[in-house]
Amino acid sequence: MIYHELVIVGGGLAGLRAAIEAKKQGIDVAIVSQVWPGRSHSGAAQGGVNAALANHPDSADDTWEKHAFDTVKGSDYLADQDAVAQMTKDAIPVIYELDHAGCPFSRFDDGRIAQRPFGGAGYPRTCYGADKTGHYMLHTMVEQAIEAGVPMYVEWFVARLVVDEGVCRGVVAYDMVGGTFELFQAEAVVIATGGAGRVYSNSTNAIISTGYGMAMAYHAGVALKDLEFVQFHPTGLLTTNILMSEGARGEGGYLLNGLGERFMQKYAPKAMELAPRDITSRSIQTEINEGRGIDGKGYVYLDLRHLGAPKILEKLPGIRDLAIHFEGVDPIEEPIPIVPSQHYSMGGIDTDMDGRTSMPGLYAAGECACVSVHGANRLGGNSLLETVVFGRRTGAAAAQYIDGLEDLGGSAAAGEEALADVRDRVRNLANREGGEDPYAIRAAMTSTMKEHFGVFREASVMQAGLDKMLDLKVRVKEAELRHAGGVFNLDMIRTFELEGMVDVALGIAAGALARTESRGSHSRTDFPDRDDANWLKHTLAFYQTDGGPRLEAKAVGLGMFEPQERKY
Amino acid sequence: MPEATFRIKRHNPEKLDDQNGTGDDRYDDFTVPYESSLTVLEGLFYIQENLDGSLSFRYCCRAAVCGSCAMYINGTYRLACQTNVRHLDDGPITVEPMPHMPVVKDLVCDMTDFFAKYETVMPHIIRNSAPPEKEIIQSPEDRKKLDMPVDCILCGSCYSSCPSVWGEGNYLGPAALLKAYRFEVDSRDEARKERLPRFDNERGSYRCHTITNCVEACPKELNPTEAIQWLKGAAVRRRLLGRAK
Amino acid sequence: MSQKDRETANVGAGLWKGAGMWAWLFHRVSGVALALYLFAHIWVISRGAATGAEGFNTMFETLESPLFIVLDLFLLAAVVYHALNGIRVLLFDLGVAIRQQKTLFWAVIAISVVVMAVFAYISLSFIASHGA
Amino acid sequence: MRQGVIEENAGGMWLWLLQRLTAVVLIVGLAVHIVATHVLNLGELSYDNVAGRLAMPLFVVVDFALLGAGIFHALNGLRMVLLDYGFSGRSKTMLSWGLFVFGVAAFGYGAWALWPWLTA
Ligand SMILES: Cc1cc2nc3c(=O)[nH]c(=O)nc-3n(C[C@H](O)[C@H](O)[C@H](O)COP(=O)(O)OP(=O)(O)OC[C@H]3O[C@@H](n4cnc5c(N)ncnc54)[C@H](O)[C@@H]3O)c2cc1C
Ligand code: HEM
Ligand code: SF4
Ligand code: F3S
Ligand code: FES
Repeated sequence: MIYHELVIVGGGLAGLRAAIEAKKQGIDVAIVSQVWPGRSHSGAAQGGVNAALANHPDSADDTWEKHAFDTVKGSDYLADQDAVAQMTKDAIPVIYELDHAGCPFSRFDDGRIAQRPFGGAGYPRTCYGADKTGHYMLHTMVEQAIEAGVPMYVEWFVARLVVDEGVCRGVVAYDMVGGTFELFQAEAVVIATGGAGRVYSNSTNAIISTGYGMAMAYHAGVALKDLEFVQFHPTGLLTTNILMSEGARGEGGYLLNGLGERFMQKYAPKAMELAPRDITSRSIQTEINEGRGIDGKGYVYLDLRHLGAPKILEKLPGIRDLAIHFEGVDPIEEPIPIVPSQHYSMGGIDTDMDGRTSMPGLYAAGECACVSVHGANRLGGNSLLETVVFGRRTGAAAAQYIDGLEDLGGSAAAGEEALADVRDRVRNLANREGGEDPYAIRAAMTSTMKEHFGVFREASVMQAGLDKMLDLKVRVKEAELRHAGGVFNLDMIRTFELEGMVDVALGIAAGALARTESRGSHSRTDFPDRDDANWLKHTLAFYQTDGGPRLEAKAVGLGMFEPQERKY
Repeated sequence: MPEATFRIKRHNPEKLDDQNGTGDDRYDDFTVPYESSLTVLEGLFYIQENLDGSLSFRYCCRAAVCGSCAMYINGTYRLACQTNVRHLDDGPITVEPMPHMPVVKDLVCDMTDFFAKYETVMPHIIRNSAPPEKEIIQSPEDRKKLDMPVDCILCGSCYSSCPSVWGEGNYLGPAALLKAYRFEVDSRDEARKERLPRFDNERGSYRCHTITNCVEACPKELNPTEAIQWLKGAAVRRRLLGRAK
Repeated sequence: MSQKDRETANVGAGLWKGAGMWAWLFHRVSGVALALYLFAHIWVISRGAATGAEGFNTMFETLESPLFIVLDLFLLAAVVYHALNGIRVLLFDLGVAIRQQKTLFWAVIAISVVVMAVFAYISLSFIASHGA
Repeated sequence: MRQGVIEENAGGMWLWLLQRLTAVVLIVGLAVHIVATHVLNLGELSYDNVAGRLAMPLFVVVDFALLGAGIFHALNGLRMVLLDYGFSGRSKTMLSWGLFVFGVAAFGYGAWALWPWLTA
């Protein structure tokens, strides 16, 4: 048994920021992460992070209120406006804090942090470090955590929560190198495990972004919110879905169809390529569906050639490397073939502005949480921001909660029970003979999600998809483990993950089918309009052992801005 | 359908106590079919999913930014996720863990020392003055100095390739020194005496013999040697010429 | 690394593909050889000094025998390579041409070979003219 | 890493720098030495020739510099090699002192050997 007052599951930006904050408040906090924190998915973020610093010559009169407005409008009014206000206000000090911690942001000539235009934003307010912003921020944050002396359990896979009479009291984790399961007792737990992109086969996300953290909370009875809102990024590489940052369009890249037209003219004449992601993805998908892909095939071009080699090399060196290595295309000489790809989970564990869930002692922050600041569609550059703003607030709130507790220690019984439960689960998986192949289930799930719950959605298609998913949920209970060895057992980790993924995917499916309107990223051909009268509300999904989730509604926090039609 | 043969070095720590005590070391051959393109990482997943569930390796981003999947492929350091089998020579693809590192299992190396050394060089900014209200001004020229070192993904290739590391367990190695450099050249860093002794010692920069294996090994095409030589010069400038930084 | 770790670690023969390894290995071997020679040299010369003019000249005769001339050539090869590669290393110290290390290595080898060829020619004709 | 390792290995800059400086001295000095001995026909190797040369002020300076620089460079070089193979803690201290004493002795011996030529 290992004891820390606060256990943070996940060492991405959100987890690290929460840990640093709690440590500052004198809490005994530890990070437990499946990968070395510096390898977390946050490091893959490219384009940048938003804050109304007003450093760009064109953004001299930018304010946090304008940032808030853009965010709310981008969210198709589903975001909670008080949370958005909090985030956009905090954005400014948070970016300065990162700079003071050494984050290598790119600079303007006057030495201030450089900013670039991003989709859906009225001003160029996306701070960036070349096209490796996430990598830079993540390493800076790891360094801060090391300096603060936060202990890190690296390559420990958290398998489940410990819940004692409705209060979260720790986790059970698999020590991948040691090869054993251990119990972590804690006064509180923060889940910061990132997104669930890998439930789709066409995702830009890291392979470990499976949404397992969401599933842990979900299985423990905490609601997942707004799962149906899945962002499709307009520009993923054709063969691998690796992301070509929005920064590429921010720097002036064009989108071209098979006829060589800048087709965004038709869909967003003012914003052109810099329309928000949902609109741009739909535009691309429409071109493809109507036969105007390149050579009539299922992709279009992202063309950077006119930017010239010097600008590409200075501002988008990482994009160029990725295109060369993964698609065999040098953007200086050729246009890049791209397709819309699953990119971000707007939904997640239902929390308030301080990362609190409905379960005492359980907190969540980052992409796995849904505060909600992204509503139905996230603006590029807002999720890196979310991780640090709400990571900090969550760390502080958890620290405060622990300070307020009367008797520390918790009951050992619940922990031992949870540990035994996990061990049973492994034994059952390993002892099953002739069970289902987990990887066949995984493949069926990811392609079902891609085919049935993609950019455009429709009732009959979704119903068929939901049925398939329900079938997969039955099958996954029969999954068989082929390798039961102790050390670094990927077979076991990936099968565990799969069980969670199927449930999260079912949540997406059920929510999408239920929501009979189009809003933000959720675009239904059978209900093309937004329906504020009936659907200006969040969806809450509660886990049920059998079948899909039980759905409930939750009010949206309004107040600052009146919902209006979204035009770009 | 084209096929690729993977020849993978295996090691199982749970068999270390068997009669021969080698951890069942061997090379296993696997045949992986693919359509038009296949990265080594995808091949490893195919094997793990379909041919041998006990195979272990590290992975995360699959986009060459996280540094998890550095391996020794056909006798060269590569990121498995970034290596397309089409670009490798014909014949079996030999996949081994990074050389001269303790092996946890199969392709997974023990990186404990590597990270411990990284932490030794105080890999964080050091400021003595109060921070300004806004950002610390940094000219684009000063920022440019960071371009190379901040791209390090701490994959460990350079560290594994350095003969000075093999011989001397305490040598910090190229990656940690590159990190020290990353902060020492940062115009915002105000360290004077704090970080200097961490790298300016006989298990630090002076253990580097400019062998340059690290430069050849780095999958991100960085130049740790240059950084280390800069650090040696910096020590001279500071100790001998009394420069602040 | 513990002994067990060493045994299980992968050796990585491919590392010897890089010029840097060979440059370093030769530098090291030549350096150690020269170091050992230096002390032999000091000892021999000073012993010569101690024995006065006559002893000194006998010593020179031995030193001019073909065997010693050939040994001399090896010594010279070590000096030339070590010196030239030393310059290569000194350049790196100044941050110069690190990326060109391979080219520089081959340049060092090429110059060493040329210098050695010249000296070998001179020495061999010396041996020839003095007879064995 | 242990703080002890850092303290135990503090410094190093001087030895590193001197290794470079002596290398420069050696390259210049050896050039003069070899050119003088083998190329400029100061005559065949013989006691008189060598004695004559050794007494010239330029060669006195060069030879003493070569002796000192050579001994330092060689011994510090050997130390560098050995340190790569696990000398640390007490064994490292002993190695350093051993080489130092040996170096001083070798220099003394060499100087004693060179001395007669100056006065000859
Ligand atoms: C390619 C790409 C580019 C992006 N670019 C941008 C951008 O330009 N701007 C922007 O604002 N946003 C961007 N985003 C989104 C943003 O990067 C993510 O939303 C954000 O980084 C998520 O951070 P996080 O801390 O919540 O989670 P992550 O960084 O995903 O970290 C998750 C952590 O949880 C750990 N973990 C997960 N499961 C377990 C478990 N079971 N046990 C133990 N540990 C576990 C992992 O090890 C990891 O440390 C991008 C996303 C992608 C995919
Ligand atoms: C002629 C000019 C010489 C030059 C330019 C030169 C240069 C150098 C340099 C730069 C190094 C450091 C290498 C490193 O840090 O890895 C070195 C190492 C060394 N030198 Fe020299 N050197 C010269 C002559 C000599 C001589 C005459 C000797 C012997 C008496 C010698 C013995 C050594 C030894 C033993 C090493 C250590 C090798 C190692 O660490 O691998 N050198 N030399
Ligand atoms: S310098 Fe290069 S090889 Fe070394 S850890 Fe960094 S990225 Fe990897
Ligand atoms: S290989 Fe090693 S010795 Fe120096 S130049 Fe690189 S760190
Ligand atoms: S998986 Fe991240 S670098 Fe290869």
